[in-house]
Amino acid sequence: MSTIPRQGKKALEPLRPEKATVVDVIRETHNIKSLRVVFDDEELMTSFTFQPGQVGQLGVMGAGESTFAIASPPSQREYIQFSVMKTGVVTTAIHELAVGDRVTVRAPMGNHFPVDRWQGKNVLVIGGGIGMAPLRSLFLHMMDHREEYGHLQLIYGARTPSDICYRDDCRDWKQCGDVDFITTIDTGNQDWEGRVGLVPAVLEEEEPSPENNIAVTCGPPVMIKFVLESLGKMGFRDEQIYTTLERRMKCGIGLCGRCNVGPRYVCTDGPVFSLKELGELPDEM
Amino acid sequence: MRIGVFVCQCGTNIAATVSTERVASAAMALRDVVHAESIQYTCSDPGQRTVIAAAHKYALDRVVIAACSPRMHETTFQRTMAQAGINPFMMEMVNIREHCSWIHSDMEVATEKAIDLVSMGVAKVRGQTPLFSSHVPVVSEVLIIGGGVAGIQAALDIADAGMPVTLVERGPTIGGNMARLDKTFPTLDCSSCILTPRMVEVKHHENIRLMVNSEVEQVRGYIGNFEVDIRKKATCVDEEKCTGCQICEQKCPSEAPDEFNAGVGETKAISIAFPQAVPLVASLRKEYCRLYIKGKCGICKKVCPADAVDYEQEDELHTEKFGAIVVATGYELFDWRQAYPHYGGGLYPDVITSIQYERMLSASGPTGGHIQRPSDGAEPKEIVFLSCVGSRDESIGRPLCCKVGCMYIAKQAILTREHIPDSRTYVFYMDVRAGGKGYDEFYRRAQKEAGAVYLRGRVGKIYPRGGKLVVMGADTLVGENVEVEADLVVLATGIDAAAGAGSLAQRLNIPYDQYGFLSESHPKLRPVETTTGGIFLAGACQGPKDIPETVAQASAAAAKVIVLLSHDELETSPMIAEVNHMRCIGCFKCREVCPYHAIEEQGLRDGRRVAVVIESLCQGCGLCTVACPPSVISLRGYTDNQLIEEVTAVLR
Amino acid sequence: MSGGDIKLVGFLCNWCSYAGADMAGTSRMAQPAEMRIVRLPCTGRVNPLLVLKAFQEGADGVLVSGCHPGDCHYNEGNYYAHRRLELLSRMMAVYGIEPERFRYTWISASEGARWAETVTGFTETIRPLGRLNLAGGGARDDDHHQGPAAGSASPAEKR
Amino acid sequence: MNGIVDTIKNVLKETDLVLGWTTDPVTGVATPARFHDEKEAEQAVFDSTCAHNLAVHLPRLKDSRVGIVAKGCDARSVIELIIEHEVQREQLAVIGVGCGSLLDVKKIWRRYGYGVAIKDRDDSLLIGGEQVNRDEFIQRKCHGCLEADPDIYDVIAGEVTGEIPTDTVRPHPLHDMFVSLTPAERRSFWREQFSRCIRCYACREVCPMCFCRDVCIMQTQIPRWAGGAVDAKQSEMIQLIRVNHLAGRCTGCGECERACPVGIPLMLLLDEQNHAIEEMFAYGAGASLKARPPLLVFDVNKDIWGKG
Amino acid sequence: MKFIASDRIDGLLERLGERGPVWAPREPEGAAGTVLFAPWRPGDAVELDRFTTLSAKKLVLPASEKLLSFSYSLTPEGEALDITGADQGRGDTVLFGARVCDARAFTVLDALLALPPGESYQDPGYRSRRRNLLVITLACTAGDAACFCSSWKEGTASTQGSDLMLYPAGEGYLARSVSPRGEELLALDIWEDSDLEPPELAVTDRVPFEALEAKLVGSLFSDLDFWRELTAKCVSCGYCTYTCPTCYCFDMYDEMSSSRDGERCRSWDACMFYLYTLETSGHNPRPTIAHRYRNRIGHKFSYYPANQGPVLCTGCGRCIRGCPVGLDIRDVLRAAGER
Repeated sequence: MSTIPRQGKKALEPLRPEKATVVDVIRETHNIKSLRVVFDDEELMTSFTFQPGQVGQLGVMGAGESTFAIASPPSQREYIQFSVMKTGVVTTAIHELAVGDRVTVRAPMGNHFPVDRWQGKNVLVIGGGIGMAPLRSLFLHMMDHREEYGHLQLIYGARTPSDICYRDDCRDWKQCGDVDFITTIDTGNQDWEGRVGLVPAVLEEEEPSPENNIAVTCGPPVMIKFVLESLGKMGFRDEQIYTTLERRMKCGIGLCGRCNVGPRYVCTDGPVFSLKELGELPDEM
Repeated sequence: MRIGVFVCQCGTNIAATVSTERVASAAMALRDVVHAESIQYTCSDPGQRTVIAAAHKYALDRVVIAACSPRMHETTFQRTMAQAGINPFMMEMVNIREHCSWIHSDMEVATEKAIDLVSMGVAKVRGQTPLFSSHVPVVSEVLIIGGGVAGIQAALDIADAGMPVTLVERGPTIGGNMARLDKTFPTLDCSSCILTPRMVEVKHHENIRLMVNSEVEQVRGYIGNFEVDIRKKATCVDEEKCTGCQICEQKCPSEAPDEFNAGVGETKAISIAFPQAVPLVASLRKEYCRLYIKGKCGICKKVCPADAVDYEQEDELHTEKFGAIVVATGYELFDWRQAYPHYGGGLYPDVITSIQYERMLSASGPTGGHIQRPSDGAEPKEIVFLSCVGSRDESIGRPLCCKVGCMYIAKQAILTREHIPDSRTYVFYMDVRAGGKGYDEFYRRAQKEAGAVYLRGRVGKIYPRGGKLVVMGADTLVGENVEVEADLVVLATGIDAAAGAGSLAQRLNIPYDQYGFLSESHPKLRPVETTTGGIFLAGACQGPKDIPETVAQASAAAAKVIVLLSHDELETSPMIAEVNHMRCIGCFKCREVCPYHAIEEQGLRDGRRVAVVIESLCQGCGLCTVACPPSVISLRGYTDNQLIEEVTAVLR
Repeated sequence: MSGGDIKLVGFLCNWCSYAGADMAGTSRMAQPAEMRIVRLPCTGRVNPLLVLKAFQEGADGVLVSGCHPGDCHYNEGNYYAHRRLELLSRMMAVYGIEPERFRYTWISASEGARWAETVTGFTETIRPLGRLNLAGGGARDDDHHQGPAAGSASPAEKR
Repeated sequence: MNGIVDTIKNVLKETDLVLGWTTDPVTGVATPARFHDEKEAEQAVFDSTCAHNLAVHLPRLKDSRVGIVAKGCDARSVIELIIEHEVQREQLAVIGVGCGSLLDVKKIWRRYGYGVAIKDRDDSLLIGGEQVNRDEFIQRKCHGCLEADPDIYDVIAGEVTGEIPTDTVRPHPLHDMFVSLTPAERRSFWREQFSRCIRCYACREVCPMCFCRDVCIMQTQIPRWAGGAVDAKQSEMIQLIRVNHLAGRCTGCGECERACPVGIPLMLLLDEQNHAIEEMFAYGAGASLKARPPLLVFDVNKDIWGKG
Repeated sequence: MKFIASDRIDGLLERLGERGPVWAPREPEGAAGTVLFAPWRPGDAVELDRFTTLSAKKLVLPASEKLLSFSYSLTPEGEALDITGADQGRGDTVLFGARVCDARAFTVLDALLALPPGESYQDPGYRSRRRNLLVITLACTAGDAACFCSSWKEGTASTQGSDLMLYPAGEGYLARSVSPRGEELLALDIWEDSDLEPPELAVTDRVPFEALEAKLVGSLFSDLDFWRELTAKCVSCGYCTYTCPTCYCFDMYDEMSSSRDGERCRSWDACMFYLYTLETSGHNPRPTIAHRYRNRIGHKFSYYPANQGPVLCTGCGRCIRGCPVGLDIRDVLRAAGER
């Protein structure tokens, strides 16, 4: 457990967010939008750095703030992207935002995928639904540093063709020829040319070798559960598998008491955990 | 969120008292308002184009229009929204004319109020989400309840349009009250001659299924998708086998009152109502049958050549699906006896009702068309008609007009003179109402040609004297008391809804009044609709009517049904209730208060039972939203948070 | 808020009373200007909590108006509303709200004059009562640090 | 005629568990307990400290066959829960207990300290060895008790009192003071009372009729009736929510006031509402299994349309 | 030692009042015998014999607190947003009549909220209030059946978190300063000198919990039945957490004061509420009372000690005294210890 660094020890007013402005709104699916935001403070925007897997609090003053994975890669210095599924009060307010609207951001928060330790390895990324957000950041980051990694494979599942996010990226990944990119949907229609089937099934069909491989998965709890089972069957060891946890969060600084799993706080100690680390946590998912 | 506010000047209607410019600039201070302007006539074509242009220019997603009452122009501006590419429900109207400029004179005060009202509108529209109508499939079959002239007309019209119809009649034959009439006013054509062919047409129409001796027991479902339980009562006669030969009736030893003839004469326990009955099938009334009373008889079974009598027959329960229902249950005469003890309260046999008189006039009636005094069979010479017995009489709590009394008295007076040329008729009347086409002429004909003496006044008392009846009244035109010695007194009794109409209305979940008349949705604009979608009214079940009106309304109802069912699917209003299943606790208090039975129970995968709104049934009243303890039902367009925001917007 | 210091809120059903208020407007019937009307489909939609919330947020009077008994557009809405509102009006005094500050009434689409009279009468009833200030003392805890006087009255002041 | 222990043992043959009381060894007063088997049932007691209304647990035990020990007042809650379809009568075994009157243990503790020795005999009450006037320390609802014996039960444990209580209704201790206040004074009274509220929702959680529980609108954002602050204004709103939602449903068991850690006289509000309901609809919640909650019905003929 | 007679306490409070608002245990009128820490004003009676129902934590962690204010405005360039932090400048507040358990609770919270800069998260509101709080603690010569502060080494003799200790003696109280600020208070001319001996302090219940830290993340965590059984009578109210002097969890929310202005605030929240961890998807990682109670005990006796050091409890017994269903945390701790 000591491997997880404690973060979020910002002095002074850690609950006070930075002001930012929406520069682009992309409607991904019927209930997911991606927002690109820029800090109002230019200096801050210039100096802003983070690692794939880190999260941020995107907020609308008057509605509140919520934690979202940063979906843009660290190399993207023009804006920070969040992908938001409309579910509650805050996300509804975020969905109402238009270009030019004022938002707040507290970022980066939490830990990140240990990409430095994965150098020279193959990486298998398995995402489902809105769970693609941190994986997009990760995948784009690895593409940016393509030479540092071995074989890159991405399996991305969605319920229906219209539930697929990041269409432009998907097209790029499909065309670049440098990575193995598979999209699959649960139920297809006549226009769909990709794979049809649940993510774990597709994964088992692909049967990636655990040899020198890291598996990263993020998505709906059910998908994760079966993906982990499949990975286990294929011989992946717990320390080779990474996932991100999702919890209700308010403060984002390990204080308000919601997101802890036993003694560990998802907002500061997470959200990225290896399966090995998860195994050491009390079972409260 | 990008809200545009448009403040209408309505020429000077608003601008004379409200500074629309100030309202617009104040609106700009409200959160999420990105554009506000004042427009001279917003509803005009250029006005609407201004709104649409602004919507595009400022990329508006919500609009507030401060103008006249939403009852005036809400639909106008909803269409404007659609043209501007904005969901029509993302527009809120604020009433600064009827509720502001027209009732205040101080510009300062009215402008401040208009600003408040706009801030309420903005607060409300901020919480609005796009709404979309949904569609439900419809069953194309139609149920018509009641086989009188209204039901017959509606059934034939709908069936001719190619839609299957089930006509349910609770009596043994269709035809209703009209079948009992001799002639009809003001043309004096023979009632059966007009009606009987239509009855036969019903019987043979390939799209009509006729169910007599049947009643509607339960109605579930909603517009386009009703599920109805119909009970077909046992009559001890197999409808398929009976040939209508009437041998059973002739041989039957048990006498029974003749309901068709309104008690004039008697019939048998097993009988056919009248010779032109449709279907022409006997039915047995157990309450009068010797077999059921004394346990011994069985003659009818023995004599029936078709072996159609079956004492073991049981009620049948049919459950059928219908897309629409037409209620045509008709009327019955007000039972005058309790209310008018001073007319003998039914003790004097020679005081009869107009329908009894009608049966005597009928050639096919029990007296063969001869007018006879019930007491001695003699032909009456002095006949007195009393109008408004049980109508327009506040003293017994019946202020309603029966609408047809004046005209049928005139008809009966004319027919009386035809039957008994040396008779004299007197009519005590309140007012003569003869508003229809040819009606007034007809009434004057009764006076002139039939020599009927019209006396304006209510009769105070009727009592027997020396074999005659003394009718004491007043001629209020002359201001004198009048006494007429009569051989026969005919009461033009008032009209009530058919017995059981109220309880049927409850089963159908449609409103009705104190007389049992069923209520239309709107007296002018929706006269054949009820407040429950898919249920329509035809004929006197809705209120007193004569035959032409009844037939016209029946055809109107038929037209409505045909329009409704001409689509495979129904579009439903989106401003209805909706349940958040995640938080529903399954207490079903919503179901208890819903006037439309629009809530049903649904099991979720996790085992919880939750409420769901049947979208096609919900009318959007919002009763359930208040009854719901955890407030998980929201009324779209009027959610709790929208109302809270609207209220607090003006208060803080 | 214009037209004096008080703030009045009216919850009107769309079919009868709102139309009645329209009728009053169409007939140019002068009325006091303190009333702010919220349009609802039916008085059956009026959650008693909405009335109380209005008082809490600063309303000095609340008027609910719907269709006459038997005239409800939804057949039964105002029957349920009547029970809810009558109970609410009986509880007003318990909550510390002068009962006159809450009124419910039935006004049809044709009764413009009656609406105008009702608003006028209601406004004139509330004016002498002044502001309600129901939840005026809702001081947050951190205000206590400004001094004891901020948050709580002493028992002596209470009576 | 069985004692409480034997009765519970019997009822356990037919049920999954029985809700009752046991004695807390530290304080010597009753504390709620669940009995699953005969051994556990040995610990069951019924005495004058059994004030808790155990019906509060019933809606959470919908999937079990439950036995519940119920006093007359508790039985009213059971009836109301059945009326509102929250509890299935068939799933339930009610063990009726006749009740004399209950001690207000919290009042005793507040005055004499937590866990002080309490000895309640027939005619005398000893607190910490000191003889006190028992009348002063009984639960207020016991004055003018409506139902000493339960109206609904499957089996009776011990003896029913068989008496209609003769004690007269004693109004809320603050009632006389409260009614003498003007509306404006009442506003400050409530403001003062609610300023103590900490929004712990104990009033709601111990209320058998507040079965919305986890989804209660006191805390939701959609709808947002009450703001998030812990202050008199929001606390007043959450009590207004509660009082409104209990209209025609509150059986007057007094649990909310008993549970309130800061002594807010919540029953002042509910008593008044219960009186109004009784006056308007001749209705008392939990009095009859056949009754319909008065705000879920209407009567075109009887409802008085006085206003307008 | 310095001494003050009981009948001069009012005088002392008046003098303390010169430094800032004074909070003291009082019984408000119409509160059914509840004793609370409340603002004291001359003439108010102070209740020093009975324990308070609520702890004094709201003096450092208010039940509701403004964190930020914000305001939107429309400028020619579009919408502008302005955010300002809460003003944390404030004077002294005096807490009079705290008990040892109350005072010690401040030091327990300090371990998370007010460690020296660089070592931990700095909560500006907490730090400012804590720095400006003077704590005058009344040592206990008697506990009640709910007290279990003797479970900690120093028990009733602890002076942690206090500035000045008062010990009942004779017809008054002996005073001892335990901080420089306490020393300042002792310099007031209201004290007398006295030869009275300090009294013998109470010994309260002892509950062993040292072994729980590991167990609560291990075997006991996975034994949900254990928690189900122990919490069967719990009704999931927030009584225990809100009266607890060390529970610090909070909720954050925005309140609008007009259509463009508002505040971001935080308020006490309770881990015993279902909504506390409910996710918008409908998933709740702590769906039942047993889950939530397990987290509550785990947080107090395992996670907090592991992360911050001290156990998040001071044995004040408040959660026991007023629990609506008579749930005694000591029963849970002992049962946990025996597993």
